[in-house]
Parts: sequence; C-alpha cells; structure tokens
Amino acid sequence: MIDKRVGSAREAVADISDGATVMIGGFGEAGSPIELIHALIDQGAKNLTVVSNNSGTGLVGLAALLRAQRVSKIICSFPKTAGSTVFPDLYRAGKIELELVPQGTLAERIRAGGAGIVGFYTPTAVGTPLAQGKESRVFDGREHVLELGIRADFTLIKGRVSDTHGNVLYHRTARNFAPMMATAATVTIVQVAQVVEAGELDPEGIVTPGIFVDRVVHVPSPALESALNEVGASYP
Amino acid sequence: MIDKRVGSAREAVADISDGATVMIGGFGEAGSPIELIHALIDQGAKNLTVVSNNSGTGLVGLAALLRAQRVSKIICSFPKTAGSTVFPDLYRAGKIELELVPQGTLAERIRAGGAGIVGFYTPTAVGTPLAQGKESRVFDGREHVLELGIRADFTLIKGRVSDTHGNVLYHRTARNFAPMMATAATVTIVQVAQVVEAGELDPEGIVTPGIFVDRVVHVPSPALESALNEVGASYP
Amino acid sequence: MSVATSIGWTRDEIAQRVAQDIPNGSYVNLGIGIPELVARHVPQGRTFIYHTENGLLGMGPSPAADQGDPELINAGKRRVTMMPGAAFFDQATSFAMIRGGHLDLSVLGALQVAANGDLANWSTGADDAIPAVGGAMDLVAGVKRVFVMTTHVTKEGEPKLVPSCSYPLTGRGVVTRIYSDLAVIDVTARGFALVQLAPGLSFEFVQERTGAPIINLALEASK
Amino acid sequence: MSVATSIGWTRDEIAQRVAQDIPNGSYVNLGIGIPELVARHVPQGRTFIYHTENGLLGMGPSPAADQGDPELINAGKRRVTMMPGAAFFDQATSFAMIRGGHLDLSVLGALQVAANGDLANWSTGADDAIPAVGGAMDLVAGVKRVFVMTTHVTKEGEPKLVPSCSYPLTGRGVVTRIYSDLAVIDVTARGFALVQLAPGLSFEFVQERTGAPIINLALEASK
Repeated sequence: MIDKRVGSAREAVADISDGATVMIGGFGEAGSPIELIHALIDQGAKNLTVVSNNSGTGLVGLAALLRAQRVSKIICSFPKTAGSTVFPDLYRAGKIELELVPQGTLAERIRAGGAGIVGFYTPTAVGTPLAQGKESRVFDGREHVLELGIRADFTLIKGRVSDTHGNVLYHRTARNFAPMMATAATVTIVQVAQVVEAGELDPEGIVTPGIFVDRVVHVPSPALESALNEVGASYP
Repeated sequence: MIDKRVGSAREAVADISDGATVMIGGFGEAGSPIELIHALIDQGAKNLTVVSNNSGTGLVGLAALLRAQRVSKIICSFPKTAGSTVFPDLYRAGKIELELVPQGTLAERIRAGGAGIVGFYTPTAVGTPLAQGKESRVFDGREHVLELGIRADFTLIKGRVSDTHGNVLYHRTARNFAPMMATAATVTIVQVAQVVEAGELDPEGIVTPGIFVDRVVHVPSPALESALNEVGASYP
Repeated sequence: MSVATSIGWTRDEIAQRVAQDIPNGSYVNLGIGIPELVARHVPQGRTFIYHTENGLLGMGPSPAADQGDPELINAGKRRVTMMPGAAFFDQATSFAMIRGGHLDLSVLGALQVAANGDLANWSTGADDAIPAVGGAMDLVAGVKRVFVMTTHVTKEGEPKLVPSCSYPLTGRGVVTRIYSDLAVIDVTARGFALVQLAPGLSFEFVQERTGAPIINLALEASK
Repeated sequence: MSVATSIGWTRDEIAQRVAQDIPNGSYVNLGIGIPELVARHVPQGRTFIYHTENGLLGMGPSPAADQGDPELINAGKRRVTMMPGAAFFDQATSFAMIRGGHLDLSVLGALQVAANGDLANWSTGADDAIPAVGGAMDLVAGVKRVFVMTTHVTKEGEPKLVPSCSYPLTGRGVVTRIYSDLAVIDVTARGFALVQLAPGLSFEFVQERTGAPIINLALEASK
C-alpha cells in the first residue's frame, strides 16, 4: 500500500534546511504553488537558492519569500514581470544574486538534471552576454555552448490532481516547468486540488509518473497571485 | 483548414529516396508500423540507414525490409530478439553494418536530435566497448561519454489515434520510441487505426503534438508481427 | 491623446504585411507586444497555428475582458483561448519545438537589428536595468525564419537598423526580414536589401533613417 | 529432464532472498530471465512498483496463457498486465527514470562479476555472436543499487565471481550485491564480502567456487 499524502503544506516542507536549493514551479502565476511557498515562509529556512522562471508579483507567493529575505540567489529567465517590485528592489540593493538563463536552456538544464544528463550543447545564447564564461564548441560548423544540468534538494509544484502514488495531471498552461522540476530534486512536493485513489487516473494520460513525486499535499482551493494582489494581500 | 491525412501508405512513403535515413518505431512488435514498412518495401528505396530498437522477427515488417537488402546500416540497441533470423544472417555474411547503442542512449540521442541538442554527456557505457572511440570527460569526479544527437530524413511510426492536425495518442507500450522519433525527422509519417477531427482529442492528454507530424495514414486494422508470423507469412 | 503620424504604415498595416508573407499551415510564434497584432490579420483562406512558449500549441485570441482562465495564458502572461486541435505540453517539450527547428516562423520586436542579422531585443544594457531574457534567445537560435516587426527609428529618432548592435545581443546573424513602418527589408549576405517601401515613401527617405546602407535591388536590376 | 542439484538455493529461493532485501514502496526494475522471479516473492505487507524500461511503471504479473495484449509487454517482450496507479511513457522518459537515479533497485543477471563490482552480462565477446545490449548499460550506470542474481558458477563449473571480467563490460564498479545459489555476497571496497551462506554450505565450499577471495566478516569479527 503506497500513499504519498502528507497532512499539510507545513508538514510537507518541514525538513527544508537553510542553504537548500529549491525549485519552484510556475510561469507567472500559472502553476505557482502559493500554499507551499507560504508554508516555506512560515517554516523559516533561509539562505535558499531558488530556481524559478519568474520572481513573483505583489507581496504574496514567491515575491513574499524573496521579501522575507530568505533567498540569497535566484536562477531565473525573466525576473521582471509586470507587478514585480520585490525582486528589482532587492537586486538593485545588492541583496540577491541572479543567475539569468534563457528560458529554454533553463527548462533543458532542469530536465537534464533529472534525467542524469550532466551537460549538453545548445546553440542558444551563443554570441550573447549569457554565453560569457561558458565553454563553447563548434559542431557541424555552428558554435554551441556547454550547459550543465541543474538539480535541487526540493521541488515545490502545483498540480490539478494526483493519485495516492503521486501520478500527477496539471491544468492547462500551469503545467510549464513542473514536470521537469519534479524529476530534478531529491524531494519533490506537489500540491494538488484533488487527490484520488491509485487506479482512478488513465495510465495513458499521466503527465508526471509517481516515481518522480515524494509528497502529495491536498490544497482543495489554491489561491491565485492575481486574486490575492487584487485585494492587496501580503504574506505573512 | 489543416488536414495532414494522405490517402495511403504507398502515397505517404513515395518520396523516400535511396540512401535516406529512416527511423522506425517499435519495441519488438509493439508499435511497429508494419503497413508503412511494407509500403516502403514496395516502393523500392535502397541503401537505407535504419534507426530502430530491434531488427524485426520472422519474414514480415522490419525483418522483411532487411531481407530485401534495402538497408545498408542499422542503428539499434538489441538486434537479436527471439525469432529474429534475418538480421543475424545478414550480419554474419557482412551484408549489413550495425551501430550498437545502449537503449537509453539511443532514446536520448533521438530526443536530442529532435530538440536541437547537438550532443550530451552520459555516464552510460563508460568503460565498455560501446564507449570506445568516443570522447569522454570527467564531471563531478565521474567519467561521462559525449553522445551526439541523431536526425533522420523520415520517421515511420504507429499510433492509436490522430486528429487531422497530427496530434497523436498511442496504445500502451506501443508508445516506446515513437514520440521522440516523431520529433527527429524532416518528414514524420504516422499510421493510426483511427483519425478524428481537430478538437476531438483532449488538449491535456496529447502525447505527440501535431507540429511534429507531417503525414497521417489511416490503417484501420494494423497487422501484428506475431500474428503474421504464426501463420508463416512473408512479405512481399 | 496623440495622433499617429500619417507617414508610413500603421502598426496594424505592418502586421497585415507580415501576415501576407506567412504560408498556409505555418506554425508561428508571435513575440510579446507589436508582433501579437499579426494574429488579427490572417489572410482569407489561410490557417496559422500559434505556439506560445509557455506550453500551448493552437493558441486562440484573447477572451472577453474579465473572462478567461488565469492559468490559460500566453508568453506575455495574458489570458488567451485555445483552438480545436490545441495541445498543452511542458517547457522542455515547448523549447524542443523551438530549438529543434519545428516552428516555421518567429515574429519578434527589436531594439536594434544589424546589417549582418544580429538582433538585440532584450536589454539596453543600462546599469540599473533588471536583466530578463525569457525565451528570446532560444527562439532566435532555433527558429529558421525570424521576422522582426519594429518602428524604423526610436522615439528619439535614432535608427534601429544599424551597422552593428551597441546593445547586448539576443543572437548573432539570426534575422531573416524586417517589417518596419517605413519598409520591408531583407537581411542578406550583402547587408540590408529593400523588399518594399511603404506607400508614398522614397528609397532615399528610408535610407536616411537607416544606420547602414540598403541595397536597392530594383535599382541595381535597372542599371 | 534434468533434476536440479540439491546443493544451495533454488532459483525461487534466491528470488525470495532478494525480495527480503527490498524495502516497502521501492521502485524496482527486474532484468529479463531469472530476476523476473523476484516478482513472485513479495514479502507480506510490502508493495514494490515494477518499472519496465520499454515504457511502463506499475507492471503487473503475466496474464493467463493466450490472454493479454501484444502491445502491453515487458522488456523481455513478454505480455504483462498493469496495476492500479500504473503509467505509460516514452523511452526518453523511461531512461530519464533510470539514468536520473529515480529507480531504487535494478536486479540483473550476470555472465561475470568482478571483485571491484565490474559487471559483464551482455556479451561473451565470441566472434560469431550478434551484439545486442538493450538497456543493461543504462540500468547499471543509472540505478544506485544493482543486485545480481546468478548461479555461482557456469554450466561448465567456472566461477562467475572473478578477479576481473574477461567478457566485455556492461559497467564499471556497478554491482552492489550478488545473490547466487550458494551465497549472498557484497561488493565492498576490499572486494567480495560474505553476507550469508546457503543452508548447509561452508565458507570454504563457496570460496573454492569463487574466482577471487571472499572476506568473511563474521570470521574477522571473531578474531
């Protein structure tokens, strides 16, 4: 009998330690696991390295984690979404380190980390500042950059539904980085709006197989960044 | 209005030229696109390089293509399945070249070819004869081998159902190599037992998005290698 | 409220001109901003399939205001819809489409385009700027035809078509064709080459507003 | 029909012994042949989830003869079933599970195992052999714990546990533990180390049939 459910977001993130690398799903608010992030803020771990495509908006979710100064470094492709003020302020004040990575390279580096591919060559970013300091090499007459896989201690993602084995389905464009982040961490934690018994999901349609998932947290009505920001919410 | 259907398997493979590289889906008989392979035999292209996990059984499908001496080289992980006699005979007679690749490396090389990743480092095969002549490099104290992406001129695969845009679903373990082979060829041809209109498949459950598929052939009752072999069939 | 100058093409006219050059059945990625207008001008009888790099093929138009799903969005994080035949996928698959050369066309905005096809469209390199690149570098490296839609000059009147980019690059030698308010210009092995002038404009007028020589193929042919 | 010798463990007893060492909830890949027997001996109260590298997690037992689906097969190309919670996926994903270290355990057969953990299990290197490797090299390179199930000696009586492999390698230093008909033996930094003898066998009996020294930890401890 396998059952990966844990009782609460608080319990799920309890063992994230200071200095950990944490991948956080989402493209903007789509797929952002707000309840898990808020639990991490409550938990208090600091000096984190966060891997996430954006930097959050308003004063909730990822932006709130940054605002609480728990994150010393962020690996990111686009940290200045409309409505994002926390990151720019911290960055200009020299209080956070940024590793800027092209979005597709970020996705592929995370996939590589999860797939046991230590490094790969891509034409993306050749000749740009983001290739500076990176090894490059010509294949078939074209220059490529060596990019390395990324792994993390924890991954926090949001799904639509999971079974008790951790097989996860997502909602539309909230899928984005979650499937590859699920593969690339020592401990993968997913919050889902619905949990079903093993056998209730179609085996042909599973997006993230349960082998990649360690903990499932049932969050029946997850908040959305835009809805929280509309009412001027801030966390904590 | 987009409609990728072509009238027949014959029509679908008509422009495969001598010397082409052709990826052929399937793990054993599961997923083997027999009707497309038979159309390719009828069509007559020779001196082909075939990329396929196995080498076929009996005297039908992939084995029949080899027996017709249309294939000068095969890139393969396991060419000696039970019931496979055509390949061993040709190989011992020096009539076919074999590039043996570990199964996971084969899958990843095809994925890389389709994803614009020119090469990657893997620990698989280090210290074995299959790493001989390949560049190796130590990352994090562990030796890795550089493997290069594979691309093809054509891919022949079998799906369960496709819509007119070429969005494909597969049947159980017949999926195997098809999704990545679909991405790695200039022209991808899929035979499916059922074709539906665009909009009839759940956008959340598409396995191969239509962007990877060029031609859809409706083969309502595809043959299985084992069934053909049971009755001693041979092709042509 | 400012009134648009009557010189050259309007934004919608540029978008319409771009759309004319896209073959039926093309898989197209439209960049954030002006390029999004292309979707409004699909020529009669053609179907384009729109890819948004955050994970959707078969993107449809924006929903009505206060409608839509906050988790059905485009790369600009705006709500969109989906068309029949759409498919959702993850970021690795989405960028496999881009990097693997599966998209027919990418239409992007620009800060600068150089005569050799170099593109700068993500950063002015200003000291206080927050660096942010998104998928632009992947798109220009992976998609075979890259169209740029841009005003011909900056708000300050400086040429955006330049001998070489002074801003940080998005990619080297990646631009195929430029659609501005003044002209359609190809990037060729010999540099910028005129394809079409906006109505009422002279070659000299456009050349004066361009930072590098433009080859006038029609003129060459008549010599 | 030959009768099995009564010395040591039977195949099923070896499989049972292996299963005892697998924690509840483990994700396990069973190699083709003898390792498949492990699935018959899951200890009471434990659940293992079986991975088959051709694209299924949650593989169930074989269907009744002449039942089953010819496209629902295992890595040995035999028909199988699926368990509640199963998932199908493609080969790249399947080997991402393997290479990325997501499987807890791989149980494989062997031609030879060396005292340093080198494994040879895909080819005897014979001139007329058809080379075929499948997923074996990926499994040993990617899965953290690799158990070998094997007869202690070949049909000709030659040791399969050797100082160094003479056959082509599947992987270097990859084997964690060996379960033979005669003993359970760990591969340690100091070489082979005895974990358990089959009932009625002496350490010397097993050592005589092994090509390299076996450390007898119990003996060392008693000294």
